[in-house]
Amino acid sequence: MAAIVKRRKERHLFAWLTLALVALYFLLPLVSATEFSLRENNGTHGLDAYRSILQQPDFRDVIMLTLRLTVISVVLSLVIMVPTVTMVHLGAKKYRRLVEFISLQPLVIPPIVLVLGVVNVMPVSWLGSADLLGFEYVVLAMPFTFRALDAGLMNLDVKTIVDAARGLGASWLTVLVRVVAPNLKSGIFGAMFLTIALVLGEFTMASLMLWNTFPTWIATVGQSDAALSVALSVASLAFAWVLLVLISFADRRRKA
Amino acid sequence: MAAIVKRRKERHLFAWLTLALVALYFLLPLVSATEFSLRENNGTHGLDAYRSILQQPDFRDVIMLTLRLTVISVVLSLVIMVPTVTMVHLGAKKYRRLVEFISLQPLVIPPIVLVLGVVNVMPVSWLGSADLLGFEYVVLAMPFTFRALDAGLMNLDVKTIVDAARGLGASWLTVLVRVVAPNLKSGIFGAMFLTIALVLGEFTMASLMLWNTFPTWIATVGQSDAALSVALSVASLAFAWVLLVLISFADRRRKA
Amino acid sequence: MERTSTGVELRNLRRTFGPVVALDNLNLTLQPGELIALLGPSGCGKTTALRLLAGLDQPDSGEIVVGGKDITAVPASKRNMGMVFQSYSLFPNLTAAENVAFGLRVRRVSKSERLKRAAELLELVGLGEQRDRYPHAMSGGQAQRVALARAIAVQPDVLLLDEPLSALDAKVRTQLRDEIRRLQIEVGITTLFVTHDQEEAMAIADRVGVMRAGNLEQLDLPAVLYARPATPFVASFVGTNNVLPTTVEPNGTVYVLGRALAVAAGSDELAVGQAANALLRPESVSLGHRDGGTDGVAGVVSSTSFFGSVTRLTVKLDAGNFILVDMPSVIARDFSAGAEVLARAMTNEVVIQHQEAVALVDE
Amino acid sequence: MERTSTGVELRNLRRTFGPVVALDNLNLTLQPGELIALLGPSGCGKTTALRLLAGLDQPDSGEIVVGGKDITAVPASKRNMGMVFQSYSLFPNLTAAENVAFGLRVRRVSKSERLKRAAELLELVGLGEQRDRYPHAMSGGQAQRVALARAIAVQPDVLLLDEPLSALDAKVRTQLRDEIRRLQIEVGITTLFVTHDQEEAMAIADRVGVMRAGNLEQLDLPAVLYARPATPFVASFVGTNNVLPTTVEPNGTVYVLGRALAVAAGSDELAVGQAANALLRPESVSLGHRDGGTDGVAGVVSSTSFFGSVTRLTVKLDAGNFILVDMPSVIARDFSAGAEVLARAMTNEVVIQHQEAVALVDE
Repeated sequence: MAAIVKRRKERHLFAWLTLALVALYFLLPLVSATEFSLRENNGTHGLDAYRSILQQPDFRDVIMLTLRLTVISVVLSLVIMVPTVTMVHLGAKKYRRLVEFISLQPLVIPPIVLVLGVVNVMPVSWLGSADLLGFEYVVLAMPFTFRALDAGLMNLDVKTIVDAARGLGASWLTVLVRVVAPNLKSGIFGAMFLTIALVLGEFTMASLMLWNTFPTWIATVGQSDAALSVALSVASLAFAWVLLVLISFADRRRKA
Repeated sequence: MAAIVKRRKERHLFAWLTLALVALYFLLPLVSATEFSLRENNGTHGLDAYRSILQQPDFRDVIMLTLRLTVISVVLSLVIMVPTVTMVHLGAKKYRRLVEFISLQPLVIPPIVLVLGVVNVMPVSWLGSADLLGFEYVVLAMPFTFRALDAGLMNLDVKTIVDAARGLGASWLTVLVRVVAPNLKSGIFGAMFLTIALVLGEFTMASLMLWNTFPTWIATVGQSDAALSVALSVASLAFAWVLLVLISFADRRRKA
Repeated sequence: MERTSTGVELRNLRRTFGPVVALDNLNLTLQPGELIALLGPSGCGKTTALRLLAGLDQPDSGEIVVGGKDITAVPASKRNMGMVFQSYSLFPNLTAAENVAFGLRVRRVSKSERLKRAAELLELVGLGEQRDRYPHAMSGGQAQRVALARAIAVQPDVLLLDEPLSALDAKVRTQLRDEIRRLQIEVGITTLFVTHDQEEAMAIADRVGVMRAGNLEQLDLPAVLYARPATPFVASFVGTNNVLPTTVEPNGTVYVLGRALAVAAGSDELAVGQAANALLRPESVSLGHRDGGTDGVAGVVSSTSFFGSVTRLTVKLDAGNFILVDMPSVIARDFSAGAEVLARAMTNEVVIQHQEAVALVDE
Repeated sequence: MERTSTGVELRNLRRTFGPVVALDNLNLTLQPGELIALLGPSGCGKTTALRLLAGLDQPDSGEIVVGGKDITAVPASKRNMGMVFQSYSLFPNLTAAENVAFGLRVRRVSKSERLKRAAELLELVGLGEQRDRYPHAMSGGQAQRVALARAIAVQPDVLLLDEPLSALDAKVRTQLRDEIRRLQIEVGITTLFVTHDQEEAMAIADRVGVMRAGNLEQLDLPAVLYARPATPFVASFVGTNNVLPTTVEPNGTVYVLGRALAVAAGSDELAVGQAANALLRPESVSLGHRDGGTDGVAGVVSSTSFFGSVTRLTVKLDAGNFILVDMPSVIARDFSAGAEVLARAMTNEVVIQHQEAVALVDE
């Protein structure tokens, strides 16, 4: 008897061990980075680096630009992707492969190609606007937004629910706003979160298009003050985590 | 009667129009970039830029390093992720949220934090090896490999199939190799493809760790010869597309 | 609750999906207040017919007339239909009451009025207490009850039920089936019920339409379908049949289990001397002990299945094939597994089919 | 194909999942070659019992003995069991024949030998022609047939069937049920069949075990379960019942539909004067026309359901409640909807339950 229970326990132990190893893979660098950001000149540890964040001269400009890009990317992503992915689930399967292929492109197309392409095609007057970068972020976020919304709709049997709503007299707009969106909450949250994470982390595109966003700023600052740069990264990470937890919480409440 | 058929056609038209718009979003920059790479000094178009790729002095070194990193990342990704994701599907749902959270971390943790962490933690002797970058790519690819394998297993009812195989006398290893892996082919292909795309496109990490991989090389080259750099990007994109089509083909054959 | 019922007419409906003809010139009339069940294997077009009537799909040609008005070109949201689906179609973000009230909300009924009506309807389907529950906290049977209440809430002209019971457990399935019928009669609503389960169709409907490959093969009272099937397909799809090989005799009869039987209406037209399959109902076979007589075909009881008042025996004939025999459980006690028996046809006519006719075993 | 059958003994099996007791001290003996069906609502522990026997799960305590050997600690892959699951469990990357041969391949049987055996077994389940088909090209019924062949291929000690029919269409369900039974008798294999469908359990099994909340409430022949249920739960779960409110009389009888009936075994113990529910089978009610006599309780036929040889009538009693009445279809023709009737109990004893007993309507 004891042998059986032990066997079951061993299997659980194995599972947890694997998880712990994977977690370690991330935790080690994180801990080390945090430790690094807390180092002070005199060899002790403290919050100096974090305090100096707020004193940086262009802090406000960078934050405002990043926020603006975030809002543009999130709103535009949802407006484009929610109806598109819903359509994929409602329509014939043949659309699916195509839309999935398109949505994967940003992982495949090197950012430099996108940037050069945009710069070549766009009217010069548009190039002065940071909003263009927001549009690019919508594209870059597509692999994530597509997957998040797609997974959300998978759980939903959206075809039946949409049919039911239409049968009850709802217009297409009512269907999208009153039926699909509220039940896709977790997918929408996921898409929002991933888009925000992208904007907070994207370096290549922003630096190629010469905008001073949060990530490029971190890199610039890092060249003069490594501790400050790492402190900024840790802070942005903490911010992203808070978002993740909030989303996961909202998601769980819905299901409870 | 005609009115009805017309209504159905209009709905299809709307669907295709949306798709076309999204596709355009990508195609425009691509076409423009390709055009740019074909420009020649005398104002005509030609393949000069592509021809000069092979004549670059460090071409062979860069390709070999990138290939090595690709193989390390792909193999290690599969060895770590296939059993982990299978376990998530077999085990209690409680693992799922945790593993998903962990796998999302690379999207959230800025690369600079990871790099600094790694540099701080690793023994100095390891830092000289490019393999370390391969390990980092495994981590960076995790959000994609997890999703790809997860989606593959969703289609499978893996629990029942594993139970069936065990009941027929198969050992755990046999189950993984003979039952799970062959049926997860499309998920595994997907994970492989996304990992390869990542290695072929990742710039930040490689440049921060001072390795001359394909993407960093493109950037370096681009500083001296923009046309050559774009030609390289277009070539790598074409390579990725060929991969995508091959995978999609293998995947379709399985289902036919 | 009382209201006037509406008649429905489907005229020459045709719907193709690429090369597949899902519906091939369907004509069907539902009398006001009538419940018609469309019965057939998957892919026979029954669900297509229902979706056309709901407006969730458009026909290639043909007309849909409800209450005397041609609504063929009216979109789904403007038709006044109530629909229940096979899979659970409740809106997961709404409570039971909010689900029921959804159609009224779309129709801009005031909040107090629609909550009152939702409460009434939930009471009607026996879920008055569950009003504030969310769908995920309900069992399958409860969810389908709420879906039913939601469909009726808008006082639809026609109630459309698309295999509403097939995802439910056996016990709940029969209970809800009887309840739907009770409710349908009480509300007096014209209803189209689509199912692949012949027992379900026969049990619930005023008339049953048997469909096959886009065509309506027969539309009639359940008892008529069972006793006088119009086509071999109907004969084999409705009820259980023993398929017994035989040959057409010169006088037009066939020998089945040792007796000459007349060929019934609904049979394939076969020439004298041609090989045929006779379709014999399990309750049309009688058994006697072998030592008790010489009449009938010899066999051995191989197993018995108890169905309450009736018991079904499986008999292996000496020729090697198996037949099913239904008899009252009281009598069946005399025949346990291993008993040597004589089987005899207990009917005067029998449906015959071409032997090459595709068996309906399993599409 | 002939082989000696193995007996199975489950002794004091207990399995908990956290605070949930899935199985609470289960004792069950299968005779060699016997088919026992475990019947119960979802969550009653029937599937847990089967998984413990298969070795796919381990008990907290208790022993599993197969063929006289304690295999409690033997892992699933070393037990010799054949299993068929509810959902399609075929390996999608293998053909029908390769699926059937999988267990033999694991046992290192030579390729020619295992292909030969796979062909034989596919023949046995009527799919000889489909040998090279892949699972996705098969219907649900075919897939489950292949799964059955795969389970039998390894010549298992015990065949374990976990709701193998519940995902199938009604027509295929009954056909495959009969076939499984036929095959099981032919091969002579000891079989445990788990289902929530009481008709299925009764029809297929030598003995049926009714489970509830981790306990085996009764294990007996189908006819005994039906006629003499040991507990009120068994009485209400097995077969269809009319639930009629009544009161215990001083002489220990109860009045049901105008007649004094004895309280049957399996009833709740109730004191004189206590309110009770009587469970009356639909076939234990007889109907007469109201103008034909004065005996019985008055009501009106509200609908009729045709089941082939039997017809079920729903009667609304004047008191407002509904009862179901089963009668031969020949007789039922006299009672169409709207007919005024008198209903009368046609049995001498009846099972009664506490009125507060939870109705089994829908878990």
